[in-house]
Amino acid sequence: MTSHAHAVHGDMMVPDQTFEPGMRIYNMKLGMWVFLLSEVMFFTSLIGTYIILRFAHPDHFADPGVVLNVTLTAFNTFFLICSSVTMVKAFAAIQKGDQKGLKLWLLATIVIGAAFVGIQAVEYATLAEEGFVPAAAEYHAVGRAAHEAGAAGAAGAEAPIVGGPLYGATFYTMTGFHGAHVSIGVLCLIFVLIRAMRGSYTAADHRGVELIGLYWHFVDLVWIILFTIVYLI
Amino acid sequence: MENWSWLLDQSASTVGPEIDRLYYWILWITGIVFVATEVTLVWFLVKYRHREGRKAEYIHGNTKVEIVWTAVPAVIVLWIALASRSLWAEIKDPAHIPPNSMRVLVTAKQFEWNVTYPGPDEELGTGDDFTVRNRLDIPMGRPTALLLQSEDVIHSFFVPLFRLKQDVVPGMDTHMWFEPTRTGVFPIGCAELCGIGHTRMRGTLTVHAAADYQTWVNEQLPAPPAPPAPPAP
Amino acid sequence: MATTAATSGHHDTDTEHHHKLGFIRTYIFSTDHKMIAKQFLIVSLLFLLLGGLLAGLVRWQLGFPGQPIPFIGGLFSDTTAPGGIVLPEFYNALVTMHATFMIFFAIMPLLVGVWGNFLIPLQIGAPDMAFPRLNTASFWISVPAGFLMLASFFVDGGAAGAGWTAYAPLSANSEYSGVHMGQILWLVSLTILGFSSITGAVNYVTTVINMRAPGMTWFRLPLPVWALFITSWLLLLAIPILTGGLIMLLFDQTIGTGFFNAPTDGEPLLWQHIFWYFGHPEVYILILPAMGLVSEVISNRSRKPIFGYHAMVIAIASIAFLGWVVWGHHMFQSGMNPLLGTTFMISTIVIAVPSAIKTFNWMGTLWRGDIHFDAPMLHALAFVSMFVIGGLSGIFMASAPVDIYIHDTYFIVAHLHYVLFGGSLFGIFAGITFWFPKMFGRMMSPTLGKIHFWLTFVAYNAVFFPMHNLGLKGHMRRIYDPNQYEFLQPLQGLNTFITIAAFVLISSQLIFAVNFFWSMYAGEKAVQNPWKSNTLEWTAAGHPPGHGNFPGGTPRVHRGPYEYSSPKSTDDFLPQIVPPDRVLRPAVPHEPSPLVTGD
Amino acid sequence: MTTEAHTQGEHHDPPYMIIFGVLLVMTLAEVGYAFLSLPKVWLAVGLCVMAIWKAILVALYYMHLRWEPPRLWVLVAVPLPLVVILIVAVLTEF
Ligand code: HEA
Ligand code: HEA
Ligand code: CUA
Ligand SMILES: [Cu+2]
Repeated sequence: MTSHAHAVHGDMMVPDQTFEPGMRIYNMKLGMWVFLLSEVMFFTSLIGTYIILRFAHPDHFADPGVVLNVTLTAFNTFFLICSSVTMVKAFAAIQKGDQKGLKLWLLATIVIGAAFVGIQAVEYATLAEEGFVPAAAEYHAVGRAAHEAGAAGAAGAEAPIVGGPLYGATFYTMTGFHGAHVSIGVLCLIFVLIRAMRGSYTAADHRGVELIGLYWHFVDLVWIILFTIVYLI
Repeated sequence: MENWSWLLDQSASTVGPEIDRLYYWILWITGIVFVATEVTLVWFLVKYRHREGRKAEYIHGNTKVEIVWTAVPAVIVLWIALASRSLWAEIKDPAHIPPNSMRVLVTAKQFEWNVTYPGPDEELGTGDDFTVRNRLDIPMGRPTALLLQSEDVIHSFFVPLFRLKQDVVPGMDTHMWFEPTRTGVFPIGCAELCGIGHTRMRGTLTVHAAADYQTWVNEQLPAPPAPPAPPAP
Repeated sequence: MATTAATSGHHDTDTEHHHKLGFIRTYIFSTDHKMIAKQFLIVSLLFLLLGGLLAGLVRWQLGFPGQPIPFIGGLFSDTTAPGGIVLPEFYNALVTMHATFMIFFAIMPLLVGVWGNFLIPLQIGAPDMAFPRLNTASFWISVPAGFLMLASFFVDGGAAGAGWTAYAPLSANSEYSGVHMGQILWLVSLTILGFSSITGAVNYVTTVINMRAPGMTWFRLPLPVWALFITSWLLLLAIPILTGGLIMLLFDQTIGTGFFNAPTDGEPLLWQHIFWYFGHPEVYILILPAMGLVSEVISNRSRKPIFGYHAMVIAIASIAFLGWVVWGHHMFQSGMNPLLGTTFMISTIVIAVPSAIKTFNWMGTLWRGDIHFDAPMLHALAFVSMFVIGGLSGIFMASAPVDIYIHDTYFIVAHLHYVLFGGSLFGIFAGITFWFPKMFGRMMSPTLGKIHFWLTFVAYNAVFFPMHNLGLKGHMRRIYDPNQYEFLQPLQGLNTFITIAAFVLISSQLIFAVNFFWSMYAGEKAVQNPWKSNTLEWTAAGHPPGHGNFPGGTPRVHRGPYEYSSPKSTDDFLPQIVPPDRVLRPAVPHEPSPLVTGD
Repeated sequence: MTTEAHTQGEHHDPPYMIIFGVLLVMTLAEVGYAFLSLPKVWLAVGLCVMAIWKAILVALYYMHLRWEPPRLWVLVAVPLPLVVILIVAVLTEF
């Protein structure tokens, strides 16, 4: 839509007109989309592994809420969705040349994104000390209920071990690499924010904002899938 | 150099000749295709080599011939695929294992084959089982069904003259069945790279006449067998 | 990567390069696609050499088992080849590293890195890649990967020895293989290399879609561009699958997760599925670009339009697609569900059809042509004839029952060298000898070129053809001393013969090396359009053209790339840029253009 | 031009907030649904449907796919069959 609005003015948001018509979007946007396709395949290999291993060894995996803290992560999911909204808001703002809006919404996105990573770190820490670890040898997760019951974890130790090593391995690999993507996204956002401070983006050329937006929403999209199949199924 | 031949050594199992027949079929088909293509190629090269004053003909293609040389190979290869299907199922599909076959357990580990016999009661996992190392002895006139298991890495149970090969995968049961067509001693090899000793993971398969087989079994029964295979150099 | 992707190339419209650049920006961190292509070329040729030398060691052990390696034998450590006598674990490492260097560090960059960079912008009439800086990155990411892989020879435990397919659990746990650090380096190196491939692929795809010169419609693209474009898609979608697998295997090897380890209920077969789901598209990544180069050379050197251009394009596309649904043919004997085996057998064997189309179209191009036998053409013709052999041997293995017998024997080794050397590498030689003048402004010596070709061609067949027969006698792969099997002892003569041929083959490559470097400095100066070619790169002034490729601005394209011997033209070729109204005049100036700059 | 871009932009500004609401509700719905005592299959299917639906919304509205040229849709669709092929084929193994 907006790109059409700009197309009239032959600005930076449309492909270089000197060439044979191609995808009808500017190079960097096309490049980002193409790159995201390869990301799809990357997550496919990780998520696919999880699906297959879980299908092959259901006994290794616990029901939702037994080991993982769904409430906490539900909040985290909420955060990530919010950050997507703030991101599009930033984009919408600069489309209208609203510099202040751009900076504010970018800042918001960064803060929320960072919060997501932070909460995930906390989650990992608690899970690890509850015995839910990737390394097969040390795996001895006994389930949240048991932990809340046995205070010092003493009672927890007697409770039966939940799931198996494949659970920890797949869980940390998938969520870990997603977390890494979020962190990279936050760094890029900071970079974009700095450029925004310098006023590098205008209504006519805000490619940087659109690109990081695409990436950010993709990461959000991946999380939507992950949250469902890892925490809820 | 004396072994430079496209013929297969005479097989020694019931499926052997069937596999060989398929092989020779494909050898003929591909052989003809090969000669035809290469001869035509050379012929063109000679006939249309550069000569002064001759210009190449301005031809972009010819739909008719293109359809022909697409359709013909398609028919041929599909025939090959169909011709292969039933034989493949007969050999690999556990459902096709003859019910009357003698069941033997083969446990692979770096770098040896341990062969466990059901003993007189024909039942694996009972007290009268006995195990020999790096050799498999079977009677004529009765199919044998191997249950293949591995203790460490992937190996591959290979009996060249039976034309049979099956990977042995840790944590997984694989099967192989065969019926010998002649008595004798046949080599067994490991065909999957399994580590430093891959090369020396050899064994022998001895096909006894039914009577001699019984005597062999009886020899094995009382005393635990001495490993007959030579230790690796 | 996101950072680069999101922020690089705000100067894509490259005004920054028009002033004179310093040495570093010109030769080291150049963003000029032609220089990057040259960097890839030199580096990957060195890796090709290394791969060849490793093959030499492999062959020595097989030809003269247990005998000390001559001359250099003393140089080896006691953990590899004490006194020059190769140890089994070292043999495994040699085979693994030979294949790894050849496939990932030689052939892949030689095809995609070199020709993707050099040809795509020049042949579609673009000033440069869509993302020049990302392009530089893609080369420099691959360098540390190479160093890590090399380093793995020197860590204790030696280099990875689980085969280039790194089957778990052997590769997942050092208890089984005795190799820990080496395997880790192997995994990390290939992971890094993956980033290089993906950044490259993103660049190629974007460039081809969005930066074709006006008039360069999809069906006027030269076939190398088509091949590289589709190959880029394969890279883009296959590499990440491998990366994911490598990472999980790395965790198994380091922090003791159990993805592919049986004791923890991991699934060894899952690794094979992941690897081959990448692996088979990978082998087409290694052949499609070569097919593209060869199509160009054959059409040009027989002065005749390519036969069935559209069919050729469709064939490339369908090979690429079918390549995604055949991976199971590497796993027929793996214990995979036999019904799945049947499906994979059928899909695999169907690939013969598009391959047939290509083969026959090449021959159709030669038919009634005006064939010039220069070095590039000889290599291109070798490609066609050798690819047919490699492809036909593929049919044996595609028939699952026959594969039961020949799987993991030298029949496979023969097949893969016929397609990879006879196919990919001859294609690369054709490409190098054909575009050398455009790259370095000088011709390669035709005489040396022909000597190199004939020696290579004969020796190569002497090395690999008998391997079929070894396989048919049941000679397994990856065994370091066949004589340990009585039934293989009669084959020693053949093995020794192969080894001697291999040494001839390896040494004849010296001629190529000499020709390559000598011509670079002392070769006869190349005229503007030495092959009288139609495609844009030859009409771009300069060998190679300066920054921006087309000083006169983006060229306009008026026709397809293979209008040779067209009645419209007085000459026997008709370049894509010549406007219809100028056709009857001699097509292009033949004297070197004043604009020759040469980076 | 900026002014024009303004009006244009305001005109088509996509329903970001509405989508946000939908996503939120569906997330809550998912969490609720996940703890119903249904057979596992039903849970799995239902949840996947909802998740994919959410994902599509994000792609269409937040990633603006809805307003992109159709040919980009084709490009984006390329990996999807491959994803299915891999997972389905390997699942038949176990
Ligand atoms: C450039 C790389 C390349 C290419 C192009 C191919 C092409 C093909 N390959 Fe190959 N393959 C490898 C590289 C390649 N392969 C490698 C590296 C391995 C070993 C991996 C390892 O284990 O280390 C391997 C292994 C391999 C296997 C596994 C063997 C085993 O481990 O047991 C199989 C099985 O089906 C196979 C089949 C095929 C087929 C059917 C084709 C087809 O695409 C061929 C099609 C071409 C033709 C058929 C010829 C031209 C056609 C005609 C002349 C028309 C007429 C033809 C007929 C009527 C039949 N290959
Ligand atoms: C493209 C890939 C490629 C190439 C070119 C080669 C080339 C060669 N290969 Fe290799 N090989 C593989 C890929 C390749 N191989 C693979 C994938 C395997 C399976 C590994 C496994 O089982 O895991 C394998 C396995 C393999 C084996 C089986 C080992 C075993 O199973 O035990 C053998 C044995 O003979 C062998 C031999 C050779 C030989 C003699 C060459 C000769 O052709 C080498 C000739 C020399 C050169 C090609 C170098 C030329 C150098 C130049 C031209 C550069 C000049 C320099 C400058 C200009 C700077 N190879
Ligand atoms: Cu066991 Cu090779
Ligand atoms: Cu394959």
